[in-house]
Amino acid sequence: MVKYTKIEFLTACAASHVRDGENVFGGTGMPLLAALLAKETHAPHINLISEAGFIDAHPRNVPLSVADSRYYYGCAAAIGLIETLGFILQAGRIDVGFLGAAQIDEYGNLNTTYIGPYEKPKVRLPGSGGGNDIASCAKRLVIMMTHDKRKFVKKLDYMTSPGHLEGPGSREKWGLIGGGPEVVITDMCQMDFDPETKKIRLMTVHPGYTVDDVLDNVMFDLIVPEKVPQTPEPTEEQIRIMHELDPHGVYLGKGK
Amino acid sequence: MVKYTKIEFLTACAASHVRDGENVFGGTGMPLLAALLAKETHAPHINLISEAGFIDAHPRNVPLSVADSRYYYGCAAAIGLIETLGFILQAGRIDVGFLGAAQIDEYGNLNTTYIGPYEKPKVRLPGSGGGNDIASCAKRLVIMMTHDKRKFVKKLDYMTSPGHLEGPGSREKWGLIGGGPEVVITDMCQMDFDPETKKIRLMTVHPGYTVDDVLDNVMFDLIVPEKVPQTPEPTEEQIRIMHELDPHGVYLGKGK
Amino acid sequence: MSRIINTHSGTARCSQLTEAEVYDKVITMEEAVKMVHDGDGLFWGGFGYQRAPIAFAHELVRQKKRNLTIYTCGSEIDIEIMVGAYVLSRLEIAFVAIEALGLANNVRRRVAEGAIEIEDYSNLAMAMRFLGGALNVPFMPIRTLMGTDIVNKSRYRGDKKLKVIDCPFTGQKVCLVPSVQPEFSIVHVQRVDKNGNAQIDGIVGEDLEGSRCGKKLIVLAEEIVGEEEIRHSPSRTAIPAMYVHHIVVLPFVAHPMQCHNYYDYDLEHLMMFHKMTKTEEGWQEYLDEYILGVDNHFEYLNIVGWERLHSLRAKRPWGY
Amino acid sequence: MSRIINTHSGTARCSQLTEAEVYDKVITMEEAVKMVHDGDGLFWGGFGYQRAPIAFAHELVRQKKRNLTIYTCGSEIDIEIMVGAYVLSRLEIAFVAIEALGLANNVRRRVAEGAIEIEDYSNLAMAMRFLGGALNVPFMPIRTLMGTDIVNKSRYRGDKKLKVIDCPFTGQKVCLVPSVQPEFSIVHVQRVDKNGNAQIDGIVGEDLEGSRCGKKLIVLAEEIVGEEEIRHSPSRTAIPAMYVHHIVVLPFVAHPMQCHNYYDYDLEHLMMFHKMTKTEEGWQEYLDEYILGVDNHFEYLNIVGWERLHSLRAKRPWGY
Repeated sequence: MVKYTKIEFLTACAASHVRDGENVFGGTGMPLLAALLAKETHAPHINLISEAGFIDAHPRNVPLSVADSRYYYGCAAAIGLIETLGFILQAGRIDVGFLGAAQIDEYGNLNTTYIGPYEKPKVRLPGSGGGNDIASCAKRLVIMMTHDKRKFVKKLDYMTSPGHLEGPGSREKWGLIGGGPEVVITDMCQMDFDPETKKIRLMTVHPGYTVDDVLDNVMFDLIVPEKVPQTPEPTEEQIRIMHELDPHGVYLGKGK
Repeated sequence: MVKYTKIEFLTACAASHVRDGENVFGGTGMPLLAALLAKETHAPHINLISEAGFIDAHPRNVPLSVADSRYYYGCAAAIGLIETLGFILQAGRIDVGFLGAAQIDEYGNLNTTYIGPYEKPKVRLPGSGGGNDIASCAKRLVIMMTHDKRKFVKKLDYMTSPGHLEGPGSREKWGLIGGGPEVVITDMCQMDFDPETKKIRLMTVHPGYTVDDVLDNVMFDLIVPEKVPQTPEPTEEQIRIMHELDPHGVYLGKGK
Repeated sequence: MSRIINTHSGTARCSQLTEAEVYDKVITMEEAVKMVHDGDGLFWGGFGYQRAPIAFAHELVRQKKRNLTIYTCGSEIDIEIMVGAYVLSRLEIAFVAIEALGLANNVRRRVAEGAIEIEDYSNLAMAMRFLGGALNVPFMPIRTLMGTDIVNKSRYRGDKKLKVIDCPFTGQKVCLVPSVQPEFSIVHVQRVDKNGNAQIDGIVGEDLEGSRCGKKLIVLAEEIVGEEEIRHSPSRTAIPAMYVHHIVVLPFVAHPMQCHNYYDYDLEHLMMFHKMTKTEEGWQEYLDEYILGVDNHFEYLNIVGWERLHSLRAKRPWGY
Repeated sequence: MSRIINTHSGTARCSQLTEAEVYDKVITMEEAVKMVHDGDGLFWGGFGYQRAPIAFAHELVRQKKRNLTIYTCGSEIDIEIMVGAYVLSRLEIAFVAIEALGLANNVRRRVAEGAIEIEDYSNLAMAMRFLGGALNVPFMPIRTLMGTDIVNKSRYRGDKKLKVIDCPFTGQKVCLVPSVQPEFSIVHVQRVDKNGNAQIDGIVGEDLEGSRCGKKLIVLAEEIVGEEEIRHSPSRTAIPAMYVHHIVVLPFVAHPMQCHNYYDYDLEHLMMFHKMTKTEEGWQEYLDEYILGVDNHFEYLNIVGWERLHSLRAKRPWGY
């Protein structure tokens, strides 16, 4: 049996949602590591784009910032935000984007801006960045979150980025060009969205967790299908390669 | 007495309307030659811009096209149309632009598009190019035309570029940011605009022509002030330099 | 003609291919032009004398395409050729003439005989229409055109030509011009790698926006270079491969116009062209000799003559 | 501070000067910051870890500027510094945090205490607002934000934050974001000539549009180069001199952030900063030590230590 940490598991799991040949918005952090892992394994022909302006990047060291110089060397083009978010993303050319969030609701809408009331916020979070744009325009959206009851809420404190908004037809109403969230990856499970209701639905449960663990940690009614398979585990090769990509353990932590 | 051809005279006359330190849209043809002449004589610090994308150009040979590679070598920046017509011109950064026209009316409105009715044109002319944009946005507009009765008309066949439109207040009504036409140079005279009525007004008459010659060759009521001085003649130096700028006589003709 | 296209770098809107199916994007001029259907719209790259896709225009004529619409700021003998040979029926442009030489004679005749319709804009308006198309928004705001017949008169777009509105923020008048997303963008560049990453030397005119606004982009390049050359200077990439569907590599694509750092314009040929097009007979003679009388671009270059072409080659450091 | 500014190349909006009055645009950081008045708006250049105008932020703090508004897509410790020292009262931004490290602690505290107000947009929205400002049109259309609280909630702009309209061409929903034309644009570049022609290495982020949207542009450059260097490669000029009002030349302007081809980020310093700002006391300690405790940028660099700085210098060909 393969030994792995939670972060290694999540990185491999996220990588599985990147398909070969796709145009990918990697951002930073675990999604970037996942995209790089995918490129080194099953998806060698992805076009990795950073919203700061790098196109078809092959960083030899893992970048810390979307604008990190580590994205530059060997990339195919280095331009700017109008190019990446306007000409590429808003024109519908991004296949998959990754986002994290502090809160998510049952339609996959995301909050990355405020905790507490808008008028008197308790905590200021980073804000949208390119998040709203990616959630509006990417063909598929993969959301990565820590699983915590306070994060899976019935009502967001602030809706930064659109998921399926109020359900069927509401993205169309606003002319959003992307397909919306496809999958949510947490440290307990993977969730997708019911095609009829556009509500979040349990998809797979990670080794070591049960369906009930998940249900205990969401504040809305999660759709649970009859069969909930276990999430596949990472391979030795995936773990080895992700550590080669992050030799200093910036994202994976020091110990293997 | 200096000997000069009509074209040499007009080139020197146009050059006199370029002031040192200005941002100038030169285009091609006689205006470009005039701008280059100004730069070599009384206005060494002009920033010569071509709408195709060249900024602060110092062509060593006279360009034939606004996109001519002759503009490139030694210029300060080579970009594109959004830069020159959007960021520079539309943002109000051009001091003086030059335009020619097939027809002009008494408010300095210009036609460079059709002769004859719009529905069934007799002659298709080049169209606006950047002309409308320059006439809308340049702080000052200098118009250069051959003097012909059929060109100084009461009503244009088609209004391509705005002069003072219907008179006082009408540029403001449409929010046009430039000051509109300041002077019209023909092979007979120079005309400016009456500040009250915004109508065209005789300014100077070229050597060899009379006020009556001019009046016989316009189809509207031209304002004639009490005093109409003679247009200053070019200097030997100006003629020498303009031929150095156009050694093959592309614009000035072969013979000196 | 249905070659599967994809690249090492992946292609937008075409992402399900596996490695075995990754083909080269490089095709012949004949193949590229065959993809254009009668009635299609084309963004037409180049500006003035610079990087005009003349060889593409020739092949459109040889393949007898009909009812095409050209979207561009200003073009010169390329439009003259296509209009003269009845390839185009509509133009959405700001400018057509042969700078420094005179009016576009073929356009003038075809307008008079009602064979083409021209929807008139300004250069800024067209450039912004391409920017809007590239951004995938339906319109862009500008502060020109207003008060003139470019606003008041329309050929065939009717009230879809443009709209003058009161700005909802400032109350000022603003002109909205509709974005353009034609079937194809045709852009001529200096060099490209096999994936389609393209570099442009000299000014770009409206080609950055134009290359990104078409549903498919065909890049015509003077030269193909190794991927390393592109990736060594990623800031020089004007058009990333992900936008590029097909690549045609040929020398002297723009002749008798110029291509910065590669060759100067052929003024003698241009003057001959302009003179011959003064009459319909003269134009037909040119058409028969230089376009229909040859099978392809290299035969055209042979007629022009390689000694002449050699004499046009750009000199350093001037680039022309 | 009222030096007459103009250049060899001529300056927009300042065209009546004669040769005798042509002064150099190069001034000191202290002089540049003195031009900023309390209450002014600043476009703030750089993106993420790249080319952040940290030294300018330090000097704003030292000169005790107040009630400034920052317009930018995303900034990190530069905003933390200015917000922490009460220089800013308003932000129109898409993002503030220290990527990879965590939340912006100073911003978090100042928001909680009501000392700053943030008007939230997305990166695309802000970039388009700068593009609109550069184009001198009142708004730009985008297809994002709609359906979310970025549309529904506003801090102080009220109904001038944005407008969702029905497109007059297509009937689709479109979001109009208002253009930005602040008093100043502050942009950090790699190199510049004495006239202000500036080159940027690596990505430009939103700095092309941002540099053109401000009423005055102050360029901070790591290095000044001869005019010949610029004019030898005019296609590399990211910001032509005609936009540039003032130039400040200093090394390590972005430290502890990075400047492509010049130096890498100082991760140790960044982590220290982030850790210290977790408490108000820690932040005050940092502020006293690194910003208020020094008279100018060189003294700051001395405290950081030249050995450390030397170790950060970029290596070829990687640029970091």
